[in-house]
Parts: sequence; structure tokens; C-alpha cells
Amino acid sequence: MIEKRTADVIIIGGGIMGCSTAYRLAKLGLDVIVLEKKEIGNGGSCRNAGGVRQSARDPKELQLAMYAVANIWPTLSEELGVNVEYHQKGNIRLGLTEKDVKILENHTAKSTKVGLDVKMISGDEAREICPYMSDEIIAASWCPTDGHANPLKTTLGFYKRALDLGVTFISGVEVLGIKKIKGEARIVETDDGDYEGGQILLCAGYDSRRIANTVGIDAPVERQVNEVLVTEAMPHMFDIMLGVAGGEFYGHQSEHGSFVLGGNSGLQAFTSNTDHFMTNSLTAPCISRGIMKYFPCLKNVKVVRTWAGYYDQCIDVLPIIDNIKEVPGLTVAFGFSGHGFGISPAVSIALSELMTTGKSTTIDISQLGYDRFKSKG
Amino acid sequence: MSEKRIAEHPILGEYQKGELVHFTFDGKDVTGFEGESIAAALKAAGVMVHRYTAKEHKPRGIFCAIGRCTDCVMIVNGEPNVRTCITPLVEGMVVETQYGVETKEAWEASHNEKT
Amino acid sequence: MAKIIRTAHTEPFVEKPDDDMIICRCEEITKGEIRRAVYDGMSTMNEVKRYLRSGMGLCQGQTCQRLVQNIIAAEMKMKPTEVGMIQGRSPVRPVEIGIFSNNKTDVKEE
Amino acid sequence: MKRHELIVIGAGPAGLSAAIEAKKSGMDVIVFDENSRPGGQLFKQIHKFFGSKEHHAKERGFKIGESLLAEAEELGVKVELNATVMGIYENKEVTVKMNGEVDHFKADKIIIATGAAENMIPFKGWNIPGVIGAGAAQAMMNLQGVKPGSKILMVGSGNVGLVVSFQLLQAGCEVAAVIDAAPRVGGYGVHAAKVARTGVPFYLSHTVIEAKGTDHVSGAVIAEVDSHFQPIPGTEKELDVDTICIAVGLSPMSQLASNAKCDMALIPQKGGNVALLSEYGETNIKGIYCAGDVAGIEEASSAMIQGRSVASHVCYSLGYITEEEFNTKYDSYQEALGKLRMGMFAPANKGRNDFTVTDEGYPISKNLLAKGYMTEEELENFPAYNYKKAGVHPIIECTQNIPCNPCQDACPKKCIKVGENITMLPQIDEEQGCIGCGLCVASCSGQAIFLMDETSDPDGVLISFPYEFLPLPEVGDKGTALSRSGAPVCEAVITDVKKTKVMDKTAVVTMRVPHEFKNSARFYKPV
Repeated sequence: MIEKRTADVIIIGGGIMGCSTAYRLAKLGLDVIVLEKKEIGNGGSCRNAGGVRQSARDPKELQLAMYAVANIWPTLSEELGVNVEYHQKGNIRLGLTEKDVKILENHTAKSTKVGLDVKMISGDEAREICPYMSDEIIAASWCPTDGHANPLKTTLGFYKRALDLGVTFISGVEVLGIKKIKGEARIVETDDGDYEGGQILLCAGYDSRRIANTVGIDAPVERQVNEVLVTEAMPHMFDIMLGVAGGEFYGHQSEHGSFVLGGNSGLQAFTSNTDHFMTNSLTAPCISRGIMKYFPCLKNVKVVRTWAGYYDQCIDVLPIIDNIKEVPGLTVAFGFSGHGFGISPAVSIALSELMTTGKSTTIDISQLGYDRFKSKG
Repeated sequence: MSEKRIAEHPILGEYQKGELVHFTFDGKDVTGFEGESIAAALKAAGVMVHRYTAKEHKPRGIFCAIGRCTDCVMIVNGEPNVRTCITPLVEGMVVETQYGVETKEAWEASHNEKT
Repeated sequence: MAKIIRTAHTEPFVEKPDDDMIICRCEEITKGEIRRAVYDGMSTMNEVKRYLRSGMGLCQGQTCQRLVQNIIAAEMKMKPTEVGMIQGRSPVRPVEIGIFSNNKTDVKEE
Repeated sequence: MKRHELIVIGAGPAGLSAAIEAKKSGMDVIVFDENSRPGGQLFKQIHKFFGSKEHHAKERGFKIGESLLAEAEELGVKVELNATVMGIYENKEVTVKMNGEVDHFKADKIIIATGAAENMIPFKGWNIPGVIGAGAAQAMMNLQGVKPGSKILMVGSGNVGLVVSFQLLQAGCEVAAVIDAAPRVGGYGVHAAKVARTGVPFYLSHTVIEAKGTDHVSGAVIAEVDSHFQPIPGTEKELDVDTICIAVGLSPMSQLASNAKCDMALIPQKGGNVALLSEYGETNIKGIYCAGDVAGIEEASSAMIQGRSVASHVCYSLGYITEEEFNTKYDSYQEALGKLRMGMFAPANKGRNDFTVTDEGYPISKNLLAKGYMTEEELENFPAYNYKKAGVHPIIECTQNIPCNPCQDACPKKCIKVGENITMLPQIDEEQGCIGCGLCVASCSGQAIFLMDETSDPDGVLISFPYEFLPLPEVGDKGTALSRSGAPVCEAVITDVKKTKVMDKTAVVTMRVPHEFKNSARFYKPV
């Protein structure tokens, strides 16, 4: 068999952006190769707490979230033939102090302004939605149309459907750079030789910056550690997505019954560990203390594992989704800053339109351009 | 003494055991020796099934007996998923067969709800 | 990780008589489900784990890891040494949230 | 944060030995173990170990555990029990669950000595209560004093399967059969022989295909397998058992090494997923070491030496011993390890099945490999079996090159010679006179030495054999003599029962049988 090395589109990165966009492009009849350094969904795609959230999002990317929640998530399991465990039972963000209430009110005001159904509720109303909370909770913000899904199954579901539609995935291949041919991005150089595409989509999470640099494109994105703890399965307690104003933890109870709860110790930004997905000894205790403040009834629930992943944290905490004008043929999607999972099904629609028509018409992503970063004065 | 207990062993002689204690298994009064594993006391009392699984509702019991496999978990003093093979027996313990991750009553209640 | 080229199977999935045998005891994942996941494109220990939850239960793969490695390898026609392994994650034994939260020696005083 | 120069994870044979070695040099060392008692799996081991004196040969595992503990205690090694190491983080930080909280510790060096976990094979019904690991059976009967079942099928004829089968018999259980998918017994022939002579049948090239029952095992279906290990239809056999015991090897319990992000690989010769180690046992993360089964499956005897060897490198790298001292220690440990790693069952020979003769050139018994016992014809090839003399004298049915020599040390008359290379077969020195003390019989960890006296008793031949069961026969008892396969041979009368402290619970029982059964009668069953 002759090894496939050329396609209409070469996608760099086998995460949820790469898998879902490959799926959409293949549906449009394009021939696609996806290159992945490690395993499918190895980065942030499989290392997040599964929030499908519109609340507390920047209005610049809110459209992506609202489109995904309204049009894609509810039927995604049927579309992919894989149960993505989507539950749209709302997102509650809890507050213990007056200071917390201010934070929540601020978010709520911003979101309602752009038409999202979010409101402030009292501690008692919050306890009605979820009776397992501490009596100490005094208020919460509540977005009934938010929810959560299983990021592992969603990523691999997109991957499976893309395979079914004829996409070739090649894993274990590290991209070294992008090469232009006659003014256009055409060649993807790898440790396994060159791959050639009519167009190239770069969606390799944090690695995107290094690869974009090879054609002179840069973006202010850095790597940040994110950690999550997962508990044993417990009897079904709640369906909602959880967050807290103080940011101690966030997460949900999965369909399986385990709690998937993320958070940080406050020291993540300056971790010495940059080579491995490695947890820090302080983080899980810190998340646990956060949980105990809001849900003391979870005291005896056992943690069975913790894991770490990386955000590709952009300076304005917003993704970069754009066709690169100076490098025709190159499209990028990275810098999702830790909240890309929920919008990924919509991002892939925007990307497929960008790559086939030159413009994202269904969803407005005009404020997520690669050239938006300016100096301070 | 239960015939399942080894009265005298050719190499180990007589086993050093703690005090005789009472505990309950699914509401029934059972005796065992303080400090031995809950699983050992149950085994001596002839109990084979520690739990029924969540998905297929199949019985499980002791498998590795050293705390690795977590097959022998039960509800102990109200807490689910307790590894009985490495948890020492204490007077008055309340040990229950685990259904999924719940007691029989809770499991049946939630199961009937669903069907 | 070795290079793996993944394309959709052209042959239909073939069931085997022992497909209903449980492999991952904690999560009750059968041999058939693992074989089917490999057929669906899951090609490594991690991918199968993420797709099916095999090795994600209470024992964290301590009982089934070798078995799953062997099944994936057989389906992929690779050596078990080539399909990867489950990452050991802390805590390597289950620990209560309450116990995790108890030690406060490293907490900043307010 | 609490800090120690060395943290050892696991107080089993490797971990304790490492801690002892380090403490001796003056190092500040702490050992964590998740169990409520130290010793690892040693306390489940109630059989006598192989090796030579320096390896604690002919001592029982739990006794070795006790003396290791005593040594550690004497030196003041700090062992924290009920202390579960949960994770290893950057900069050699360790989190430990103890006393109801999570404690943080740092160390200059960490030795991971977490041991092994049992392998499993899946088959229909393998999740029914009553299907258990061989280690589970050991834990229940040897630690808790509870019988794992009453009628047991042992799956696996490696040393664990054979040793545990024997222990099940000692605990008063019935072993219905020992089976193995391989065409040959995997463990030491002597271990197989002592099980076979009690009457336990061996089914080689057989696998278990189903555990019968709903909420507990009520039977087991086994079948013969072809050369690809596939069951042959029509060969199924149902055994009446209530317990199926799985003994198909061990895997290194290497989660902590993986958690620490050491470079890992699946290495079948080492038994599973292991950290890649330097010759001194160090992982690619400087200062993190592995010792014992977690570094590669071997025996407890090797684990103890490995623990010391690895710790000696730690001592050297922290400046507690000189390079010269380290080299001397390291070489002596490697030499001791080398002795244990010789012979047909050496780690380097794992999976080899092409041995046809012993190192001495004697043909290897095919029957021993296929059925667990030898035929008289096969035994005749071995001089130590064929030894003949008036009066009492030993006959030795030790026919494989395994690293073991206590018989040589046991004989007060120096009748038995193994020599420098401890895997060589014992020879009987004709110049020396056997006095029939039975110490060789009791000292043989493989229970392969017998005493024969064809001339002293006019009513028959006297055969002495090792006996580790209850009740112990008494002089004058009448029973049935059994053959090497456990088949009844003839009537036997007990003429002597020796049980001294030095024999360490292995009684030497003498029975009288008619002359014509002198080469077939090897065991005894009370009526």
C-alpha cells in the first residue's frame, strides 16, 4: 500500500478541534489527513472537566457557545453514534461571601446584556436546585441552559465519525514546522517526513505557537497547568454543572457517578514542571478543601485519581480562530484558554466555513482574529 | 468455631486472634475476631457475596484479598466502597451488601424509579 | 508512541464467542466492547480507556491493565509492548476528600 | 516540610533490606507501608526458601520476615505502618495518607519497593465469588486463619501455584487439580512432586473455560488446549470445586514509578510494566530507584539482596560510603544475586523449554514436567537416587538445576555435596556414614530427600519422608503408603516420628513397607 502523504487538508493536532473539523470537512467531501504527536485527544481535549457553559463567557466568544448549545449539543450523541453524556441541567455558580456575590452579579449582568438567560438566586433557591449544598451558601448565579458532557467520549466520538467518513489519522508523528511553496502554506514537515495539503489547519493546543512561529506567525499564548480530581462512583446526586465565585473548584457528577472536579492551588502559573502532565502535591488538597466548604456531605467520598493538563492560555483568555492572511492556506484555532471544549462543536463549523468559503457566516468570530494583539501605547 | 476457620495449622500452630466481637451483616448478628479483616470474618461466617455490580447486577466477593482489586467492597457503617479485605473488624460494625454503590433499599428505590 | 496510521475498517466487525466475557471487573467492560472500540479506531491503552472507561474504576486498572494490553495488541496486530500503558495517577489508593483536605500545613494564612 | 535523606516505599523484603543497609551506614531513612504489619508478602510464605545460607535458605518466609524486622528494629529503622504513599511529585516529594490526613515528605533519594500484584486470566464466570487469586488464598489461610474454600482448582503450575496448592492442603482444604495451559509444569519439579504425592492430579495443556455457579462457584469446566492454547472441543471436563484459585504469575506494581513520570516500558522478561533502570537500580529521574519485584519479578530472596544493593548505591551517592566500599559491596551483592539467578529457572531462561539434560548431563524427567512426578525409570538416571548401601542412607529425588544447597549444610556427617555452584544436583558422598538423623530430609526446601533402610528391619524396608500435615502420625499407626503420584501402593506402619526444633515443623516420619514397594512408596495416608 502506498502511504498517504497528501490531502486537500492537513490538520495538525488530533484534539477535539482537529477531530471535529476533520469530521465536518469530510462531510463536505474533502480529503483530510490529521497529524497527531501522541494519541487522539491527549491534550486539553481529554483533560478538562466537561463544562458546556455559556455563562461567564466573554461576549466575544459567547456566540460560539450559544450556537453550540442551541443547535449541536442536544443531538450530538445521535449525530456521532457515541453517547457524549450531554446533560443540559444548568450551571450554578455559588457564593459564600458578599465579595463572592459581587463577582457573580458582575458576570450575570454582562451575560444578560448579550441575551443569555442567567440570573442571581438566593442560597435557599440554590439549595432547592441542589439539596446537597452547605447552608453557608448565600447566593448563586444560575444559567438553566448550561450543562456538561463527557470530553473523552465527545473527542473520540468526533474522531470515530471522521474515520468513518474517510479521514486518515496518523499518530506518533511530531510536526516540526510548516513550509510555504510559492507563497502558500503547503508542506507540513514532521519527524516522519513531509505531508502536503492544499490547506493546513493548525489546532495543536499549546504547541500551535511553536509551529506557527515556523512561518513567522506568533500569538501571546502560554501554557498553564490545570488539575482535576476524580472520585469513586457515588449514587446519583446532581446533574448540574458547578462553579464557585471564589474559583476553588468547578465540575460535575458524571453519568458514571464519579465527581469530576477541577481547580488549582494558586501556584499553577509558575510551575517548574513544563515537560510532563504532572500534578502538584498541593492542588488536590486545595480542591478538596474547596469542596468541603460548599459540599461537606462529600467528606467520605474517595478520590481515585488526579490528573493534570495544560491550558493554551491566551493573553485575553480568548481563542484565536482565523485564516492567516500573510500565509495563505494556513488556518489556525488555538489559545482556547481552558474553555474550548464546550464550544468545540461550533468552532468546527466556523473553521469548516473559513476553510471552504473564506468566511465564517453561521457564527460571528470576527473578534477572534490572530491580529488583534496590540501594544499598550 | 466455624469449620471454615483453621483450628490448628501444621506450620503456624494456633492463630493469634483478637477478642471475639459482634457485628451486623445485613442486619444479622455475626461474630468475628477483632482486628481480622471484615472479609475474613464474613468468609468464616459463610458469606460469599459482598456486593452486586452497578451495570450488570452480578455478585462479587473476595478476589485479591490484599486491597488492590476492590472487588470485595461493601457498605461499612454507611460508607460505600470500603475494601473489606484490608479493613480491620471492630465491635459493632454495621456491614451491608453493596448494590451498585448503594444499600439494597436505596438501590431498589432508585432502580424502580427508572423502570 | 510509535507511528500508527488509522483509517476506517473496510471489513465488517466480526463477533467472537467470548466477547461477553468481562475484562475490566470494576467498570464491567467486556472483551467484545474492547475489540469493538479498537475496530472503531481506538488504538492505544489510553484511547480505549477514555472511550470505554476500562481501567478507570475503583482499582485504576490494577487488575485489567495487562489483559486489555493483550486484547488491543491482538486486535491491532501489534506487540503488547507497543500499545502503551495506563499512567499511574495519584492517589494510587482511594483517599477520602475529607482526608485530602485535612492537612493544612501548606496553606497560606490569612 | 518533613525531610529525610531516604524514603523507602514498601516494608517488604526489598524495602526493609534497603532501609537496613542505609541505616547501617548512618543515613536518615524512613519506610512507609500501607499495611498494618511490615514484611510485605513474606508473612504469607510459610514454606522453606531455596538458595544457600546467605539467602536464608531452608528458613520459612515468615521467619525471614521476622528476622528482617528484628534487624530493622535493632538498628532503629523508622517504619511507618498504615501509611499509604499516594503519589510521588516533583523534587522527590511524597504524599502519605496516615493518621487521617495527607502528609507531605521530601527526600534526597526514594527507593520504590512496592512489590507485585497478581496476574489474572479471564474466563467465563471468572467474576463469580469463589474465583480468587492465589495470593488471596494465602492471605486468607496463612494470615487470617480462614480456609479459602473446601475443594479447590488451582490454575497455574508455576512456583506460586504449586506452593499455594501445598499450603491449601496444609490448611485442610482439598485440591481437586492443578492445571496449566502450558504443556509442562512451570515451577520447580520438587514443588510439583510434593503436591503430586498427596494425590493431587496435574492437568497440563489444560485451561479453565468456565466457572459454574450464580452467586458462588459450584464447579469448574476445564478443557485441553491445542498448541495455540485454544480449547479443544470435546475435551471439556467438569470438576466439583467451590473455589478456583488463579496463579498465573505476578506483575510489578509500578504505578508510583509511573506516577513519578519515570520512563516506563512493558518488558515481558521482567513480568510487566516497569521503570527503565540503570545497573544500580536508578530510574531516569535521578534519585528515584526501584528494588525488588517492582523492578522485575523474581523471588523474595533476590529482592532482599537487590534492596541492599540499591541502597548501597544510595549510600555511596550521599557520601556515606566511599567509592571503593561501594564497589566491594555492590560486587558481593551481585555475586549473591548471580548465584540465585543460575540454573534452569534463572530469569534469563524465562520461557525456555528446550532443556533436555541437566548441567551434569542427566536426562530431564519428562514425566515430572507433564504430570508433576517422576517415574522410577527416570529417577534411575540420577546417582543420588540410585545410591545403595546397607543400613540407613539418603536417596535424593532432586533432578533439576535449581539454586539450593541446605542439604549440604544439614548433614552432620557431610554425606551430601552440592559444591560451589549451588544449582548443581546434590551428590551422596560414599565415604561418609549416614546416621539416619533425618536432618537432610527436614532441611530440603523441596522435600525431595528420603531415607531408606532396607536391612535394619526384618519385616520390611524403612522409608523416612518429610511430613508437614496435621494430625501427625504416631508410631504404630497403620495407613496406606502412597506413590509419587499419590496412588495407594500398599499398607504401611509408622515406625518413627522425628520432630525437633532444628527441623522447624517438618516432621521426619518413617514407615515400614514390604520390600517390593521400596522404590514406589513415598508418602503416607492415615486410614
